[in-house]
Amino acid sequence: MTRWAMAIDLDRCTGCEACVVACHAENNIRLVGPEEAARGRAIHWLRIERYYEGEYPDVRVRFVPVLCQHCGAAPCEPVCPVYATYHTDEGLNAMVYNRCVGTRYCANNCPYSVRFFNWHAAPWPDPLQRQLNPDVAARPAGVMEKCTFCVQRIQRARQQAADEGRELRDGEVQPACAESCPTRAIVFGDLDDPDSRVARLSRSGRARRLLEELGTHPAVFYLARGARESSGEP
Amino acid sequence: MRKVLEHYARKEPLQWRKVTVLPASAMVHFTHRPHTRVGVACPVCHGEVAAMGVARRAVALDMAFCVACHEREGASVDCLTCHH
Amino acid sequence: MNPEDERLLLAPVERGSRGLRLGLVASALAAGVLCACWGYQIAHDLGVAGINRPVFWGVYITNFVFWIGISHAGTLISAILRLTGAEWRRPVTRCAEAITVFALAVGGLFPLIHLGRPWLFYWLLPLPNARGLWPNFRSPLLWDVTAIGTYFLGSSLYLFLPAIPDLAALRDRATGWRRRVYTWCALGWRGTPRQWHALENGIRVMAVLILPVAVSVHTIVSWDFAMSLQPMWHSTIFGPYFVAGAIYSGIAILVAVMAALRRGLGLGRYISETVFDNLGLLFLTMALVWAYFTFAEHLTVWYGNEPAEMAVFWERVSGRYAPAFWTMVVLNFAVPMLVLPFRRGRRPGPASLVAVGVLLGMWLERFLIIIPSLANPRLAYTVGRYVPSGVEWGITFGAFGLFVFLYHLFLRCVPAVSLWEMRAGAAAESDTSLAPEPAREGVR
Amino acid sequence: MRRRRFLQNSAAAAAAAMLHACARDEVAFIEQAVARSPHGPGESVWRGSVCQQCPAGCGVRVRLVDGDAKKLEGHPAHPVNRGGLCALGQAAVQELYHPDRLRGPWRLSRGQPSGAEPLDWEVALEELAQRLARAARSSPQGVWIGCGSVSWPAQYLWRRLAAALGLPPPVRLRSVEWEVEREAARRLFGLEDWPYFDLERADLVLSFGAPYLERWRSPVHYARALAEQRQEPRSRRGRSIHVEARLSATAAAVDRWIPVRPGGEGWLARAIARELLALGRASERAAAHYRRWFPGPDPPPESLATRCGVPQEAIAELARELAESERPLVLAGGPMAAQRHGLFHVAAALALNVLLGNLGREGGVLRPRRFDLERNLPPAPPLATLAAGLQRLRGQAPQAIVICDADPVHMLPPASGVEQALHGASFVAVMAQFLDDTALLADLCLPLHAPLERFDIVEPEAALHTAAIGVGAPLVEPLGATRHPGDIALALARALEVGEALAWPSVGALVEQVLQDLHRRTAPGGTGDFWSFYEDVLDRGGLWEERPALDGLEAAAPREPIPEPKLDRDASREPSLLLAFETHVRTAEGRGLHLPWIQQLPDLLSTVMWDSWIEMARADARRIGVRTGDRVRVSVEGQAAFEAFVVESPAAAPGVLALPLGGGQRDYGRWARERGVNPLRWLGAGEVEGVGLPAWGPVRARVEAAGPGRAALFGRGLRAPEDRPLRR
Repeated sequence: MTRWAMAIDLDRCTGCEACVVACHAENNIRLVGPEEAARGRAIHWLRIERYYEGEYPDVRVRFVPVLCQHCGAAPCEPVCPVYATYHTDEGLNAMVYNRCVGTRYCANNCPYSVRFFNWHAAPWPDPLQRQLNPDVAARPAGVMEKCTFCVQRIQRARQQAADEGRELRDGEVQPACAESCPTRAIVFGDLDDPDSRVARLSRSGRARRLLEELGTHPAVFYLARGARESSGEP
Repeated sequence: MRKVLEHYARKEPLQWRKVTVLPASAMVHFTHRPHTRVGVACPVCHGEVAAMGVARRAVALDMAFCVACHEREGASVDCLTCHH
Repeated sequence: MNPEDERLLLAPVERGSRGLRLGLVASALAAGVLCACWGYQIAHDLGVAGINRPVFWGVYITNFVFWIGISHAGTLISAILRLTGAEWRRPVTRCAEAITVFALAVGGLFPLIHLGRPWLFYWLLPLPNARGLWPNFRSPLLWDVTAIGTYFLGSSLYLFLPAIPDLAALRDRATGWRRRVYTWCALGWRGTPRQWHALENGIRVMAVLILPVAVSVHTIVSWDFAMSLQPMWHSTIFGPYFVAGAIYSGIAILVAVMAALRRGLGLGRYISETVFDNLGLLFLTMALVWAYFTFAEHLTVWYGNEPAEMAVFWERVSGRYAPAFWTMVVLNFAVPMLVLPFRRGRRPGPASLVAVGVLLGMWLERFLIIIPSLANPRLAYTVGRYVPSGVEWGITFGAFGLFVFLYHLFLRCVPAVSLWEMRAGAAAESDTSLAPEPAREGVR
Repeated sequence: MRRRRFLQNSAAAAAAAMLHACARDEVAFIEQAVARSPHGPGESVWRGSVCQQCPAGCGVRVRLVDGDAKKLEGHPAHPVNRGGLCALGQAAVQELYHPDRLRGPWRLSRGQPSGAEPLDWEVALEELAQRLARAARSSPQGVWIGCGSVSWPAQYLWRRLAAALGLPPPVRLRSVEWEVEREAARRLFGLEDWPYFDLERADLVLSFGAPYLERWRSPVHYARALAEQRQEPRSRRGRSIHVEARLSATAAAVDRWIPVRPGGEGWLARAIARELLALGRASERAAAHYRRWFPGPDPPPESLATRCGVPQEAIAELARELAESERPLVLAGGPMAAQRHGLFHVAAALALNVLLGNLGREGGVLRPRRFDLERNLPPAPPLATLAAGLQRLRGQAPQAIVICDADPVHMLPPASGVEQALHGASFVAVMAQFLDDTALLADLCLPLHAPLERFDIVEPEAALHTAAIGVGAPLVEPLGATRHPGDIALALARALEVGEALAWPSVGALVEQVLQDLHRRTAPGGTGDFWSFYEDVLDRGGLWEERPALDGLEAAAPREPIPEPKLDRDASREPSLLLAFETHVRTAEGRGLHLPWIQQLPDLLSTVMWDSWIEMARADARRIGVRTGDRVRVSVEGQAAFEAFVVESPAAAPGVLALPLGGGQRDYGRWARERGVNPLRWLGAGEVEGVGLPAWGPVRARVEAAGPGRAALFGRGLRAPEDRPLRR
């Protein structure tokens, strides 16, 4: 069985936000203009949270790239009245746009605030629509959306592997954020394969999960900043 | 056939019309490849095109049709298989 | 109960009045605002509302909780009063039960208004479909649909059953198309002992059944919040807290409506100061219960000092929402405590003023439960803000209009005070045998 | 199958007709797709290319579906970016399909909205040729050509054209700090190029102002190098320290930020040098060099500490860390280079490398390696430096100005005189993809191909220790009637009858010739077939050496001292200091802000979207009664200047205001028009000493509240809940 997971090395992340734009380019995320953005409607499936510690002149900053954590016990899933969001066999937190009626309960119950709502339909002034990824549905107004771990890439890679009559290889599936990352801070793979890179990183002494204490069992592991020699990493 | 010849005479490409359409609003991602790979015959979805005078849509391509076949053939019925 | 009483009580139904007609038109216009705003919102998507990320729920859900809370006025109170045989209930029950039905109708609209794709609301119902998909019974929203649906059905019945004899009386007096309608509504009521017996049984059964349903409804509404992980939502006492708040706001609207009926329809003789005095005591009790829950809720959070919860706590108590919070405390606690303990304070005038204040305060309470929690999520980066838009205010205003409109319609159709119950009460008092025997026994 | 074959045939017959067909009905769509996609409609094809969003020259792979570009990814094997691609690079595909791209030549009337009229290419080129010829006849010095294109063929062909017409060489249009950093490299290392900083193998990286994780050389390359420096395959984690007046994203991402007084960077470097010399870390030769670059007497330590705003003990500690480090490395640059004493700041910092003896060593400063593309081509004089070009502009008002692929009006301070010259010239032609601030002032506007629509070669300016070029071929149909700037030069050469000097029929032919030459040189003995080599290069999107080399680098013999700032007392009575900074996507050039993906990208630290903002300390904000999101009016040196949003930052120094570069375009498409503020318009500050370019940098300013505003902030929370101070 496959269980998709991600490891993000905070010691490598420089907060360049390449992943954020890559995500937009891959997933047809709608354009939100300045007025709407000022009203809190901007959509970024992936964001770099920055937290200040201390005051000038002794300031430190922490970056945390936050995306859907694809929780093993996702609080968003049971509350959806129409099963528009549910857990797949492969550990993905699925979001089915067709099924969504827009109660936005899932978003309220997400402790990571990674779910977004289509307050309006997407405008794609011609010829901007020519860039749209044909593998990803353009969402209508009134439905939720969020990071899918680039499920379209998973499907594509799986078809490719099936065509070639083989299993998926570790590292063959890369979500857009991981592929764009200049520092290779994002690693994606199958947690059930003990030899995959992500599985090995998840066992590192530096590995933590976000708001783990809530019992959500996130599938995203964060590797803390600092030396890795004592962390038992490969 | 006369129409085809007329087009040929005018050196214009034939104006094919798509009869088997999944609207974008269905938000379905269909590819032929996985279906042909496991040997789903074309007429299952397209009807007996060879026997048609005028091509027309043979099957109501709604979700019930897809799901029924997927269940029958043991293919995935996970929503994300087609909707993403 | 003399013909004079009957004439007075039936006057709004049979003749109406200028005031009633004016009220009907004005409230219809206000309800029109709701329709216009909702239509605009459907045409231009939910984005015309002020809700955003992370405040995904705003004034619409506030209104939903508020109106569902209001609905506890009637049925619950009238059922309790009936079952405990409180005599002073007689002029109260009908208009209280009507409040329930119409508040539910208005409150039930809000989940629809708030949906991203309202035309698909039927997906929340367990209907068979070609895709073989069921709704998710684990979702508190589905519990909501079930509970509110049941409550609406039950309280409609509970309003309708005791109205049958009055409808029959109206049938007997009406002519033309009205007569046909009343005939249909009265279900062939002739006032035979068998019918009285059945009615009395029905009312008693409904009164018993409706109580747990009413309690469950607001409990489940509270679970919409309590089942989630949001700071200051995930609380075990939310069920009773919400029920207490619901009854509190329910009594408030009951007091306000009865004061209005008393004045507007000149029903002072029936809805007497005694009624207000009794209701006022109940009102005071609920004020204390509500204050107790609110205090307990905030004290435990403050003492626990959990960072994510404290962010919400401070936002309410001393931050952006502090003015609303302290207004709520004054209206819901300070004012009732200063007025209601005194007999003079429980007279219709002051009591109804307090009631209007409590209604506003309870609306703020719902707002303060929903918005600060959403605006302060666990990952503090995403702190949000929320300013309701014109459309949201329009719909909020229109909802009151719709409620008043429905109530006016009701007043034009059915007497606001139950004729036969008053008659039965009067009979019981003078111990004459005008009223049928079973009614006295059963429906006290 | 038969139907598809049939479709292919009919498509082939119709291909010519379809090329510019705008009708996108389903049939045409399918046929186009079948004709161009080898795998049939809806299938993805990946092709190599090169990114031209900045001069770094990253290799990219382009995903094409049915003839449209869908997605860009970094090329995993390209030595500049090794698979990564930054935000701006990702967004190039949105630029390609921007609805406001120029799609045909226009006659404009110098910023007047009326009188714009579309032209045919023949007419436009004819007019440009005549104007150039006339101006060249009256005075060759009266023609001023500026070139900002990162495309090597564009540069080469325009240099070649200018030479053939007897005109002065085109002027390199780059930002001021770019030129100052380059001048510092020339003076210290004798390079007419960038040195390569071997960050990956350094164990202690000290950077002065250089935003190398955001917008400096190649941020993708250096970010990767930093990540590797911290981890694989080292046994010990390397460390990084950043010196800057403001907490930039680079300062936030490295291990430690040392705030300095604005304008104190050079003095901190001098203070460290003093300690290093005292510790005896420097060789005698290096010390001698240093003394000749900075001949003035060292100010006493306490004075140095005051000037840079860093405590004496911290300076000594820093120097000790550097001295004890095995492979220390010092970088310098960024907006501080454009200050009046920018050359001093950059040179004083870079000179530490000489003292630390890391030139030409692993983990140090290396000589860059390049393919000499022009070795076997007809010679063309190099581009003139910006300083020389601006001097010529000021000396004599040019008759005709031609600008190629740059927006000098936006990216240079007004003191550069470019805008005045454009107003004064009798003819201005601008080649651009968008109607930018410079194109607005043109008489003639010639639209350019987007990079994915054209043949190109880009030499990575990042300057690596591996020689590399990026090669692009047309991968998508041009959106409109646009051209390659090099093809425009070729067409002009033919029209002006100097065709024999520029004998290539097209840029594609030039690219092919260069690749033939490289094939001969890189595959000795002519092994391998050229066409398979050519296909391979186009497919990979470039050509590069597989292994890095360690080329020696020596300090240049000092010819003249670096000018040191004199201590002038600050006479201004304005309370605050206003400085400008760069971010990942906000640069002096302003490139990328016309794209929604970039505009809506939350700034990493302030989280502002869609606008410029003023960053200030909370105490300063409270003093004038504003909070994050409110508007303030800013006046500079007593002159009312502009309005902007306030963002409070816990990292802002009291009394210092900071404003991002890049905004404030007058046009540049619907998403950039009149959005934000261009600080360069207000921050003019004399001349960069020793370089002769208009300086911009901290100026004295005053802010006052201007009412509430609606700022678009993505993350309003500054601190994690557990870090919030306890409230009682």
